[in-house]
Amino acid sequence: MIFTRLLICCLLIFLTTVIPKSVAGEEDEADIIRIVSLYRTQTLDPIKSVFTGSIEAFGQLYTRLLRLDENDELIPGLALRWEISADATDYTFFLRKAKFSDGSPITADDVAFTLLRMRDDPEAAYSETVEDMQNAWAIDDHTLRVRFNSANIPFLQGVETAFLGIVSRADVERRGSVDAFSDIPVSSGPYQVVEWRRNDRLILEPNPHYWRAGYPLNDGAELIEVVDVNTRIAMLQAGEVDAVRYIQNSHFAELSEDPDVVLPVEPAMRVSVLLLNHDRPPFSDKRVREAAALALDMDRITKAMLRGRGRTANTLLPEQLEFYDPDFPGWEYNPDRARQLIEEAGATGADVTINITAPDSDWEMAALIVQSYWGAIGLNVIIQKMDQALYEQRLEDGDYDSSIEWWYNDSKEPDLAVRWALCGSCGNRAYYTNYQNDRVDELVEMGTAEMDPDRRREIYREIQALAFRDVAQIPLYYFPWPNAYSTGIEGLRLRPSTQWTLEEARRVP
Amino acid sequence: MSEPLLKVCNLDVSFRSRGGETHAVRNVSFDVGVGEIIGIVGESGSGKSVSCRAILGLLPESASVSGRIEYSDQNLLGLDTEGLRRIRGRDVSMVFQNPASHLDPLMAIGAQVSEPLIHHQDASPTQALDAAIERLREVQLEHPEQRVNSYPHELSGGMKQRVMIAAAIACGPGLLLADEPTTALDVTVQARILELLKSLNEQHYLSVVLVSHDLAVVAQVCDRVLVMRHGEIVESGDTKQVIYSPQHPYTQQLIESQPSRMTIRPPVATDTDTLLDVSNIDVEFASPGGGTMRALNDVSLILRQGESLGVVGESGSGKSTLARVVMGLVKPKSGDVKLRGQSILQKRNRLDLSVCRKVQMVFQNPYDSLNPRYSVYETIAEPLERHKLVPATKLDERVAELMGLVELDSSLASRKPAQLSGGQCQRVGIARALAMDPELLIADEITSALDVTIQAQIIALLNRLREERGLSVIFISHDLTLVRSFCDQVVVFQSGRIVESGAVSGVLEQPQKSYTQELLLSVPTL
Amino acid sequence: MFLKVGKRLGHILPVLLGISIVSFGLIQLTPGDPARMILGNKASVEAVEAVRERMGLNEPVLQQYGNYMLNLVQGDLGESLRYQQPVSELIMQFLPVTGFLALYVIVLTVPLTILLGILAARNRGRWIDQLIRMTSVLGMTMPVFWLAMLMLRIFSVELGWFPVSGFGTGFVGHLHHLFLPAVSVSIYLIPVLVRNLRAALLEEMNADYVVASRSKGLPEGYIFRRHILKNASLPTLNLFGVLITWLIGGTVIVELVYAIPGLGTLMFNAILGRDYSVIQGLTLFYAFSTVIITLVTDMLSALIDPRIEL
Amino acid sequence: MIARWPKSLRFGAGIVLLWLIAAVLAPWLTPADPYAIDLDNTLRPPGGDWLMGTDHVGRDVFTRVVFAARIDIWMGVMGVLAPLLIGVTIGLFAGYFGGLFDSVMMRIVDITLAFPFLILVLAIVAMLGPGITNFIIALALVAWVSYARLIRADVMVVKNAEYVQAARTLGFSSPLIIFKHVLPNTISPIIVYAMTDMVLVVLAGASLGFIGLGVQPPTAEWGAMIADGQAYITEAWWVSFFPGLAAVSFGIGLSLIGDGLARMLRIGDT
Repeated sequence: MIFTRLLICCLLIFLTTVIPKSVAGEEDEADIIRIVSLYRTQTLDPIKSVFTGSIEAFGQLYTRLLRLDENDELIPGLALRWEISADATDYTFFLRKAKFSDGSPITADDVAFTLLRMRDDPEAAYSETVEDMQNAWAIDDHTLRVRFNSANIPFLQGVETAFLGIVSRADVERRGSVDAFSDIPVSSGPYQVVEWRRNDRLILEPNPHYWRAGYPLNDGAELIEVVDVNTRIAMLQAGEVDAVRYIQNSHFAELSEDPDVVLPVEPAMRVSVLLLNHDRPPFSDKRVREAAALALDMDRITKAMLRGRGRTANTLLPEQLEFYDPDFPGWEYNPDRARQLIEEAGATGADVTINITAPDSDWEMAALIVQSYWGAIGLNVIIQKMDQALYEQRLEDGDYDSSIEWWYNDSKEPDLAVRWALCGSCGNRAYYTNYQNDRVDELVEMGTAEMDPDRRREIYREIQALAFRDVAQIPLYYFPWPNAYSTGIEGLRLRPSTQWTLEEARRVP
Repeated sequence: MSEPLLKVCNLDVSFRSRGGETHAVRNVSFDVGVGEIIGIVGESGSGKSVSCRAILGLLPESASVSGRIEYSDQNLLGLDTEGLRRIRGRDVSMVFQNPASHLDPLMAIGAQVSEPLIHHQDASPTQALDAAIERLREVQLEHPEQRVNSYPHELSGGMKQRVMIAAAIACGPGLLLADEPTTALDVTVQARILELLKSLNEQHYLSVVLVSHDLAVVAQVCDRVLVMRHGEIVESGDTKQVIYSPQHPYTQQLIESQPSRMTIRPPVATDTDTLLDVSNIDVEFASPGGGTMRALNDVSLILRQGESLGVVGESGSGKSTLARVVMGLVKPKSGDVKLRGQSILQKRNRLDLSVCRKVQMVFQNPYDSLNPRYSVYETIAEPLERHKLVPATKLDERVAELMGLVELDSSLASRKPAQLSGGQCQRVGIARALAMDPELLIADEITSALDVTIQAQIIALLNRLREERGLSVIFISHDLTLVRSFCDQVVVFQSGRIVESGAVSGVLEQPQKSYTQELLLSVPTL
Repeated sequence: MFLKVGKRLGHILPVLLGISIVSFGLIQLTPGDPARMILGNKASVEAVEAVRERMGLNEPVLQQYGNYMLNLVQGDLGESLRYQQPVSELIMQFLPVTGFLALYVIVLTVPLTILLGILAARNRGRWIDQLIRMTSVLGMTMPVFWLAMLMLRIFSVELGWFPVSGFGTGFVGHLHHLFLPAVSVSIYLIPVLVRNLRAALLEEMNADYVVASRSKGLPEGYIFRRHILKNASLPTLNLFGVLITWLIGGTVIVELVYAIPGLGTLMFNAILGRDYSVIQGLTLFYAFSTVIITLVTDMLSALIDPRIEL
Repeated sequence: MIARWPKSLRFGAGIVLLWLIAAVLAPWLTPADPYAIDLDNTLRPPGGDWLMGTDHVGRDVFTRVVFAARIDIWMGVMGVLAPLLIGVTIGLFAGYFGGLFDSVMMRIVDITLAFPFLILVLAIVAMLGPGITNFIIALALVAWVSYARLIRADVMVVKNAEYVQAARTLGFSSPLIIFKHVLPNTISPIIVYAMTDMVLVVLAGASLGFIGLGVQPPTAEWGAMIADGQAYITEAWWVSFFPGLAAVSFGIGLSLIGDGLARMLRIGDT
């Protein structure tokens, strides 16, 4: 009796769960593009974060003066055309007529406000582009003037970056700098926010006032955050999402066999490196750093890590950057010389830590390989896997020996890249490596102001050569975005500068 | 005599276990006539309860039963479960020893009494409940209408036993099997329950099988008696005949072990020095429902050197609390305890060794009072070792000596409590107390969990120790006859107060207080 | 009754206070900077300082705690450092999902536990008992994330029966989306509960009152239902209460694998992002719900067992 | 002696003993170096040179599974021993003496219990930094409460037992009574619980490994190996299957020991 009742109970539960499949059927099919990513949207204020997840969202919400064409070349965006003064200190932009998502016009004053806000807000995360800006003002509603203290060549590339997405002055002043970007900000880009479920997803719908008529081509988008890579891929395979951001080495084989999935090689302006702490033995000794580089069989590492989807890095700059030197020889694999250098430096048997962030199986794999190579030349390698916050803290505090990292640049302009990664006096201590070479710092400043492209090329070539010989960092490989797409959509890709072409994406009819 | 109601022929019960088969009951035959009360007497392990349960097929699955059990010409052993179920509760029903555990704690008593009515007579729940109220009235439970909704834990032991009886007679069975129905109860309650059984027997012509370890109880109500030992009936017959002219030596021993028959000559205290002076002790406990409960109320008594003081009273009257106050295990709210004129009330958690050496205690439960992980040797040696009472080289010798003193065979030294009998355990407890070489021994109900024959031996042992060592004893017991045969002085406790005290001969022969009289009257004697 | 419940609730105040101190202390001792976690590693030190200043992280620790408690007394759990959204709102956003999952697990677990527990106890020592025991051990020793991953691969990707992720819409949608997660949790819970119930049943089956009931001629099935099962349910109910409290905070892994936006995910992200106020608020919320669930279990026990007083 | 053990205890002890032997003799039982990577032979299927195949960096799975027994057994033992010692000591004293110490300890227990277990461990690991030692420290700080509660409840009963009263009347000191009389008679359920707990510790370690905060690479540990390998589940099932099998078999062994001990010591009837 009690058994039959219980059995019926269990049966009922089972039925209620299986029936929905047939009853509910497929969910509504508006043309919504869903992208699942490891990276989180942390804020919707374009100047307040440089984290990948946030940047990807900024691009969808805020239009910029310039934009990129399909070949990633600069073309007019909100600015129809622009003029640069001969000394490269004055920029004048002529804006097209456009509206914010609330229907108000986008004026030159809004753009000036956007630029000045980035320069002046103490919380602006990454204001290098406008650091040297003297002023920005509206000449009239559709004409903007920007003036720098000294020649500033990189600026034009800089205005294309997502951080300089244009925000509404009226709205920011009305709601305040914090509230204007919580929940639903006034957007100027292709999309506006329907709902921001923090820690879960950002739901977007087309901005009806977007200046590019006819765009977006879809009915909306969702940027979904999922921690586990296996889940992300399962979601793609089950057709729940259209694109997966950041798949790992482990899944290439499986996904490349899946007929419903494409794995395009999408170039990224980034380089994978081994950061070395120049302030702490043993890597404070240049011989040890050199040995560490010579010990690594870069081609093997690249092959193992990328499965043929990218190249070994030959300099410290991403290969997509302007003035990248493709002819630089890079590191040769010479373990004997490495062992000899280690012995000379008296570092045989020295303890060396490699910090990596968890959970990331690729970094762990890379660390294992490096450990094996370094072990062969007599270093005693300890891998330390830790959560991102702890990792960042240790990096910033200089509390590490070496660290496997990648960094990317927001535009083709090498100025930002070298300031960030190699310049010891530019604020970040050369990506927290404490690398210091006065000549490099000097060349960095020269590069910003140099107007002649050939001479600029020479400057950046020298920087690359100097930093490489100093073993500022050890470049490992250039790797494309590891994204996977459903064959059901077209027009979606991730630009080298970490921006989705979401407005051009649509479902294959 | 007409055809018997129940006929048990050649009943054999054995239990299968990993170690093999053990025979619990062998070749037991007896019968019960209509309206007859027969008693089955025996000590623990004699097979009396097993025989009783075998009648209703209530033994665990590991039991195998053979023989014949006929109830009104129906062989009960031949019945299937359903057939047995129809008999149980309707024709033959049973009441058990421990009413607290034999009632479902989660069900109101009214429902528990109604259950058999619903299942045997298809009564509706309301009808059954009305009938249950009637039955509860019959077993003299006061205010049955209100009590039906009570739960077992809200009732006293006696009331619970009445409820169990009410449920047993709910369907008007012909035979009631009563398995030690009064063992866990106080004497006064016991007397009333026995009275109730007797009156049910008379009013409803109900046959009763009364199983008990206490010959006196059985003698009080039964027409015939069976004496069992080691699974066999050693003697049976008319009650008077068995008691006055027992044939079997075991029956004789059983009768002689009765406290009232015990031939103990307690040594007379010659010393008149006051050993222990307890004055105006008040003890309060926090009661579970909040507030406080007064366990002892202005208790004073005096014990002279070499004397044996009996402390009697029903459970919860404060006897044991007194013992614990004297031992320093319970701190009184006020009052004082003096040993030879010196206050021995303890301040710290650890008891003062000098006091411990003079006052020692033996506990009620033989198994619970020994650490189950210690061997006999370890138990006795521990105080000697810890307090360095003897040099290490003399330790073995002293342990052997103590074991000899309590008449424990030296071969038992390495055994753990689980491998000992109750009486042996109690001897170990006494030996452990004696290891401290005390002047005063507090014996807290030390025989209440033991069979009568063992009880007699332990009492004899205590008596010998008094004689040989001039030991003073506070003897706590609920059994007045025992106190009468063993003690010089007696105090009677009721609800935390001393209601009467004085020399044993005076108090127990001519009690002044009605409570003492009632206690005395309730004690079944041969 | 009300008085006793009130008294019990009064007891939790010191516990909550202790928890707030411990969690505050833990957070302060944990390395990592919430400001850095928002701004990113390229951000300048000045920007990080500015954000820390706005968040009040540069104030002395005691003052921070004082401010926090002052807000808390007014019923304000504070704002998420990362999202500038009230913590209570964030919790309310994620709570229904976890709540639904917990209920779902209960609905799946209870009948199966009773069924299997009874089957095992009644057939003690026979093959069905052994089978149930062995599968229980298997269910308990299988790592949750591994099992969850396998189920996801088989039932969602290969067979397409259930969705991989999310919460779905509407009651039926929720049922459908959370089926696999609920099963994953149940597979761990059921063995624990079945073992407990089986042991309790076996113990009660040997209880004196069962023999007494039998002597009254009651049918075995009735005895089992009305007496044994009821008595045996008490310890299992208590264990169940403990497990439910565990469920509210302990489904992190399952939530991560099935990408369910529940409290576990929220806590996980808050810890990774060092979102102090969210961690604090959630911890207090967990503690509070633990106490409430314990109270409810105790009340249920008291309902079944008249001997128990709250 | 062993002949009188229940069947489940014998079986369980057998499994655990096998793993112990494997752990001790790991270097002699295995053909390879557990940490040697071989990029030419990644994800090789079982058979041939590799009994259980190789993983994503070409390490021999069999070797690693066997070596992992060392870490997992150590983790299980330490992860149980540390909280057991703390919890039992606190529970004993709190239960025996009662009073203020008991009240304070029980409040601390309440506080710890109200913290979600995994999250507390997560926070502590984040605070102390990852690694197996810190994981065990975190466990010790959290898990002692279960032991304390368990033993305290028993102590409350045993301290009123007559043999404990007797020990007091014999004038023994409290520590002596606690450790010689109370502890031995309350420890059995703790031991049984510890067996189950050991399974949970190994599982918790694995769960933490899934979030990436468990043992540090390249340490061979079953949980971490399962977590690493599950990404390759379609391409190379063996990478996570064999460590999974090992963990489950070890867990079953421990559970059986727990079952058997419970039966032998007559704690409940399982």
